[in-house]
Amino acid sequence: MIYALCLILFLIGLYGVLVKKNIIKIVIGLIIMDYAINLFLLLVGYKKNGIPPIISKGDDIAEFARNSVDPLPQALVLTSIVIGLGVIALMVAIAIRLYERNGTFDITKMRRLKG
Amino acid sequence: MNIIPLFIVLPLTVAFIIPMISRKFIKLPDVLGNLTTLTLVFLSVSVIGKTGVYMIGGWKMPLGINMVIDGLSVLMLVTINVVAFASTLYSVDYMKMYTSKLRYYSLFLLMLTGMNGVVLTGDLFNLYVFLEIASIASYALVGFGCEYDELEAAFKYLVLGIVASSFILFGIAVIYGSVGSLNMAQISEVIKQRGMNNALLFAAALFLMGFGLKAALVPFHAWLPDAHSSAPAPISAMLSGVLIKTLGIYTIIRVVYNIFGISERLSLILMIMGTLSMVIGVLLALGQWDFKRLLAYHSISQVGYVILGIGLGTPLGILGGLFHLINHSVFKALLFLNAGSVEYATGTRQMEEMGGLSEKMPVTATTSLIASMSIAGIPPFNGFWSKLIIIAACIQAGHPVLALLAVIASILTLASFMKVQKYVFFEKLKEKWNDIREVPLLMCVAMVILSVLCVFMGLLLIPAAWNSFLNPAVQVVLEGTGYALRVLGQ
Amino acid sequence: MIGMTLIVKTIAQWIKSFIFLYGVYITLYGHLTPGGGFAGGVIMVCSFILLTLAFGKKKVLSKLSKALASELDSIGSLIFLAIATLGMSIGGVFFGNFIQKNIPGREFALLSAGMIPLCNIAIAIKVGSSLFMVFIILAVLRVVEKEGRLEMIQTEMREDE
Amino acid sequence: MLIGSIIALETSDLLAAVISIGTVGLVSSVIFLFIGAPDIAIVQVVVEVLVLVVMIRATISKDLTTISGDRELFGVVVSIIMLAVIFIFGIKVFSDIPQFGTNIISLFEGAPSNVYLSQGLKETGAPNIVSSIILDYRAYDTLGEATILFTAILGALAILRQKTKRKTKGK
Repeated sequence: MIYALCLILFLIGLYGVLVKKNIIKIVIGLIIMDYAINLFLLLVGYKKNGIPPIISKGDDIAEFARNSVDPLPQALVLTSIVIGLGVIALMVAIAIRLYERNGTFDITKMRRLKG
Repeated sequence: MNIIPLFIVLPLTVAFIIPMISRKFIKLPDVLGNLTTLTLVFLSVSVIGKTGVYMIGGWKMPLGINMVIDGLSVLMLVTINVVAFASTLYSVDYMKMYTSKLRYYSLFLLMLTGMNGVVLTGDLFNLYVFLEIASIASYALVGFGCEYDELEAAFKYLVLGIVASSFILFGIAVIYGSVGSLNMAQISEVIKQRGMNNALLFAAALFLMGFGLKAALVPFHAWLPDAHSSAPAPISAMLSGVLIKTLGIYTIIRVVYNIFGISERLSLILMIMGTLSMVIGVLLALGQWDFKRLLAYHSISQVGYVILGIGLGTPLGILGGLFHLINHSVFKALLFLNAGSVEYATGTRQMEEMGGLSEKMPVTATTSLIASMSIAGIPPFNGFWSKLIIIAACIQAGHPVLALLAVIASILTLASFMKVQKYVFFEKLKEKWNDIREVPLLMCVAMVILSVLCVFMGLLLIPAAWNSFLNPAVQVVLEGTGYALRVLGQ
Repeated sequence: MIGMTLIVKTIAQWIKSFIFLYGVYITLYGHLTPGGGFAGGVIMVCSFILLTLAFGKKKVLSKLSKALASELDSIGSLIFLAIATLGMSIGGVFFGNFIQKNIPGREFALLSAGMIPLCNIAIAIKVGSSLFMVFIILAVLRVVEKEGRLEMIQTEMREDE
Repeated sequence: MLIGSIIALETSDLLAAVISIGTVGLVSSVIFLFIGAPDIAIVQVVVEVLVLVVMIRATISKDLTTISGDRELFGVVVSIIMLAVIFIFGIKVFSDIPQFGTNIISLFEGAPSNVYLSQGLKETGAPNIVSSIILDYRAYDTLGEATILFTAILGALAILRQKTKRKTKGK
């Protein structure tokens, strides 16, 4: 059931991207989609009463391997957070530049190019 | 086997070094960029016919990330690097129109790295990472001119691109959640053992949407005309020539054929998407008067041919699809470079304003004539052979309607390009273009290289070349999930 | 506008080195405790961001100029790539871990795990400098109206083009 | 989190929107901490702070602070229907994924994570298994990640440069 909440979060973000007419709102929608996916990946790797995948001195390795949560999704999420950060930086740069050229964040006023 | 990482390391190193170059050495980035792409061309030609798996870090297969080289990757590698070389050669003079050449070359090489990485990798998440490198570099390059239209196109491309990437990442997450691995061969193996279930179907749908967005297939094509017509010409050539194919078509082939395994339903979806793109793209192109926008719509249409051929699933169809893929890379890149030359000389992209340019720009006019005939499918140019194969494959597979549609789309393409030739290069020279000149030498050289390729690529069908270059790629697609056995067996 | 009130300035002055040190710690112990090059790099940047917010841009740029940040960005990436390539030339495979990584009895020491700490440091340099640039170019930028049209101003700093 | 994100999208005050998205990020970082991912929690917090600062400085300081904009009802309805379809399809899917709380790696022998957990310390020497994955087993991904950051910054610099075009011939 908790996965469904992730899906809802993802769809809220998608809704923002599709429907909103303000560049900043679109950016926010994309950020929300990012969060939803990260959360989903981590939840997939979760194990009930799991411990963090960090061995401390004197741990029994076999015991640890049985109890620890899945470390691979964490590595993936780390990468995906960084990717999200880079994308946000580029997006904000383009948004600022558009604002400079146009004086507004509203995309209904700038859809001169038609698809 | 040790040269495989060089496809990543070499452009990456140069891309990291270029921004540090002082602006006193104005020629250095040009030289470095071109040397890199030239080396990559030689490297990619040298791996023709090789297959193998390279395990990064020496880790065994599911533990680490592996690079897989097989017929399909080699085909893509050669195409990517040849087009990239022509584009960098062209950029030397063309990019004098813009400032900040250092960043341009760096971004260009990063995009190239991303594409090479996508083609070589054997790991699903790694594919996503490199796909993002290539996409992010291309977002920045589309907006490189910082004019209003360019920024807007870049933003539109960026938003849709990120949505596509999110779909892909979500698909990867779902796959990881149901399979527990990221290695493509291992995933394929597990799917074969356990059969498909809803989760995997959902992931497949997400992948199709994501990669379809990247490939600009018809329901998802809205970004392409803007992005491709606003970018600087060499970038348009790269985007239309190889980027949509690497990030869209290649990935669709890999995922659909080699990971999930082709099924009736998937094949039908691909064929429908392909036909729709083919017809709608060319219909939209007919009404265009902006040179580059017209070419961009034709890209949608030609990509439709490729997907149609691949979706058929028969050996002949796949051969036609892949052959058309590389042909389209070459002639569409050439056409975009032509459009760039015209824009460089006249400063406009509107076709009504041009006319009679063949007197003043003989090289551009000749090469564009070759490319136009090639894209319209006139013998003996390369486009003819691949379209013929696709149409024949349609008939052979029992879809005469699709074959008819393909022929009609081809005729419409011919009409559209006759319009281009008539308005841009023939007719009478207009008064205001009396003082224009042919573009600089290096730009001409780049165009001539591509047009020579256009003429002679039909030769790839003779047995010797066919066996070493096209056939291995077709075999990779045909073997389907046999991919897993081959890779894991290494 | 040069910075905020005296209180903020004083506290920022005290705290900034601690934040920076914490970043260094997170980076160096990344292979033993939670954290790593990326988190460490971002934390180091946070100290610079604090300084920028408190004192204004001039003071920070005198410590770490944009050109230097840009070069550090490239250098960090190059170090990381060089480690990978060294793996190829010494260890035989791309990204081979070419330093002996499993010295018996030293499993939880700072100097263990082969190339991982080195990679952490390279990433921290790279991430730190590039995020600093993001902050500088995006957050300090102003769009103002000038002679009837909008223009971007990067106050008292010239773009290097 | 859900409420925060809806507020972020629907509020007409730009500052409130940015702050609510910050809240969503911080809440998700707390969740990360509870599900055994301290590495990610640290990164999420610092990145969140950075994003928040950048978003506030980059957007709020513009003269407009509120958002107006009427939406077309048709577009909204179509997108909501589309999203609902995806949702219904998606709900079915999650019954095929192992229940929340059971680990996929315990069900599947060949999963690489099993090896990472049991052999990670011996093979890489790093007790932090996440570190050992991102910098040793899957270091190639991290190279890609660093490259992405580099690309994005370079792209942002290129987009924001002041003079963009030289004079062209023939114009």
